[in-house]
Amino acid sequence: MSWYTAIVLALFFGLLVYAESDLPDSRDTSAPARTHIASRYIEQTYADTRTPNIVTSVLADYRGYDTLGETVVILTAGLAVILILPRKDRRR
Amino acid sequence: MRERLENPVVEGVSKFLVPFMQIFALYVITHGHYGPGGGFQGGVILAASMMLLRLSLGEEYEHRRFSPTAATFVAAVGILIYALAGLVPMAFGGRFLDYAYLPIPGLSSAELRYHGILIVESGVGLVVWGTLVTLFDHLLGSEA
Amino acid sequence: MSALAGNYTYYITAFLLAIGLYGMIGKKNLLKKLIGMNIFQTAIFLFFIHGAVKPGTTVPVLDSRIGMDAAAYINPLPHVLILTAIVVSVATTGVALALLITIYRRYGSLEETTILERMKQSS
Amino acid sequence: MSHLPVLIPITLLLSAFLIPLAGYVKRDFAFAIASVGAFLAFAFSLAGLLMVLSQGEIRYHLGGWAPPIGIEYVLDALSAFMAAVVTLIGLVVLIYSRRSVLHEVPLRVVPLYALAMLLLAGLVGIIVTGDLFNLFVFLEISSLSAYALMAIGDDRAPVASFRYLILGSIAGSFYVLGVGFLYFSTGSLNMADVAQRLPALYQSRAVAAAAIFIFIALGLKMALFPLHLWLPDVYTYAPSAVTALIAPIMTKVSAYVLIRMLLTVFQPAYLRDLLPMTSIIGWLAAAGVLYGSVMAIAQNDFRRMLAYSSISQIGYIGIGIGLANPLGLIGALLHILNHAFMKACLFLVAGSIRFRTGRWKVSSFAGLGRKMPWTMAAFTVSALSMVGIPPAAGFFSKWYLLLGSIDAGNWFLVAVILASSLLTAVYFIRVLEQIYASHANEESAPMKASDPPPSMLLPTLLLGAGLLILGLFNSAIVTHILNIVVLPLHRPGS
Repeated sequence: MSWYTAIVLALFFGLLVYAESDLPDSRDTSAPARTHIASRYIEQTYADTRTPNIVTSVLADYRGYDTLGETVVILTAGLAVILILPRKDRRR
Repeated sequence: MRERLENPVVEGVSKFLVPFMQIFALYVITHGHYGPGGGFQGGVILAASMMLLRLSLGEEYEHRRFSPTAATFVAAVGILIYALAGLVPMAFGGRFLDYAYLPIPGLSSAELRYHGILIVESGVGLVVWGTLVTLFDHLLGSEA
Repeated sequence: MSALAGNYTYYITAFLLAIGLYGMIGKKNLLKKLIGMNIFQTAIFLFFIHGAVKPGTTVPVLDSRIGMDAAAYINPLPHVLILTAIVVSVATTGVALALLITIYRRYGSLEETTILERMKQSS
Repeated sequence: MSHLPVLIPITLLLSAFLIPLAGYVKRDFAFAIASVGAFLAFAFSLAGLLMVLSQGEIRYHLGGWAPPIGIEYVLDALSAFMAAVVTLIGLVVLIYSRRSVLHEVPLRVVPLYALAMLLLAGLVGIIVTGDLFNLFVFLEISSLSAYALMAIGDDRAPVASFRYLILGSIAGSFYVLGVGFLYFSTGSLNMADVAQRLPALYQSRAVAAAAIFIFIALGLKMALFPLHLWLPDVYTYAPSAVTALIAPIMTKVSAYVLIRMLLTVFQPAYLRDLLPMTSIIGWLAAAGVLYGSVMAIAQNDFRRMLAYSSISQIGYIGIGIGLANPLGLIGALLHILNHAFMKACLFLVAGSIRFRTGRWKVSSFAGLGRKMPWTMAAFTVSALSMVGIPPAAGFFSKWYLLLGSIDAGNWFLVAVILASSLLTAVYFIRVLEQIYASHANEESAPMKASDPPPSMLLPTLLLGAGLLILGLFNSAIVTHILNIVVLPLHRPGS
């Protein structure tokens, strides 16, 4: 392992451990991530979309554009492989 | 592995198994509203069933039933369904991807969104199914 | 120790991230770089999901018995983000495998050192 | 309620979806749909720019959900300006690419144009979005299409593209990690909402780590010095039309995201005053400017020389961001526009030379001045603009960068900018001398070469003329668009 990868890894690991002490503890229920929009998703989901599964309603409705982008990512991967590895027997 | 396996046990089992896999895949796509599931997971199971057929029954036979160009076609149709579910509400006064403005009569805005999610999930299922089969065919099938 | 009990997962994630990064930049074999990339991305999924978990809560599917109280359910948003991140990871791995196949066909090896030598010979 | 912000990426996405379908019917439809899509996208972004300049920023709530619940698109002076630049360069290079692609990769036209449109859609999606995670999704769309487009060139292209893929996915993962730290500290993903909640958390170590991770990710994508290792090989071995499409805009969009982080998300008070982030960017960029120019002088391969000059020009943009004062940032934004034109024109010239003569070694360019007069005229204008000689546009962006450095009292940067202009002059004059002055030597044996067909020549000339027009109208651009963008940078005192 060359020395510069060792330095990069040490810095990276150190930065992560240094930063993670400030992240909310998993037991503390008043963490910003839980009280801000997450609670609104849970309370509003059934009134807005009649879908019990909150993840699906957030995925397809509240943040539906993310999923459109995601589907385009898959399509890009498909087209990319068609471009990189063309099949011989294509008639067109 | 791409020729026919000539092994009656493998062929028999896979022929028997595939229909159930595909029905279960449709269940997973539509069950996304009530439990873990949705377009991605269902599409992957659909693609897996196709791959099982391709591996066991050989490529020539399978490509006549579901050819790589058809897979790309399915993927493009799926993403167009998703894009239309976004564009149609724009034509009816809503914003992009605002299912409450879908022109389905007789439904409240919440039920419209419920069906909008279903349309979108089926579009995603088609894209994942078509693309993964294309990936499989091109990764395996392309010669130097 | 109580601080550690709360978010020991963060430190496991940090360790996995370091392993993944080592795989990507330390290893010379291209396929091992790809495996390192997958380890790195999976560690990020663990990081997000750990942030969503609350003790004493259930799966984010509304259940009439529990009702709509936000404190009863896990935070659904990281799960949505991770579904997208998984899809991105699969797509990147697919394209990377396609590249590896073309590289292997042209140079007969996935070792970076051998590939560079054969490049010099061919130029 | 105008739909403009979403129409720009949607037209590109729709044309990308239609191309595989139309490709079955007739392969030539691919180029037709692509050019129509690119033209519509440029028309919408121009209309968006005009509307933003007259009525202020447009906020568009996707799915009908207001932020922070839903995803928000924001078309303000900065994003409208960038969208117009990216779609214009995309359109011009797309028109150029028809003959050049048929020459180099004839069989795979349908997936190629579909991916080109997805690349543009991804870049425009990054520019217009107001949501941190949505930016990651479109970043991956543009990156994936770039990996594939660059892998179909010479026989070394897949190796260079694989290295770019690994570094690109490190960048993408670092960005997501940074967004994760921000989300778990502030609880929201919307840029404006995060910006409101950050001041209370300026002491938090998680926010500092988020800023560092996002900065490293964007530095990698932007090919900012020490993180530029992937760029030279990729730009050299990719097909010329692909490099002409990617080189001028892709690194600039990452620079735009860095500016967006500075101005909107982390606010200058944090990145400039609390953390030494902007000064680090400035120093790295200054090193990059010198490194790029010096390495470019040493190259004989014309494309590799342009690749290293890209690294040094990105350094100028980095200097502008690093100064983080109004004049410096105006210089950076103007340089994004100018360099997009310059680099596109130069790579189109490189592609035309390769299209006609199949050569890319500068030493074999002797006598091209007479044989390809119009192409070389465009090359000369771009070379003057790169060196920074008025009235070409390049001079004015360097002028603002100089003013910015003087305003910040940083004389070392002033020296760096002047020194690198001289270095840039060295390697361009070497090429100019080869093209015009020297007679045919053994390497450039008699070759029949003439200007490329109009469909390739006109875009090149358009960009060359554009450089002169931009030079003349730069003050209009600055006063009307860029002054609005840099308002948040004014220090409370000055």
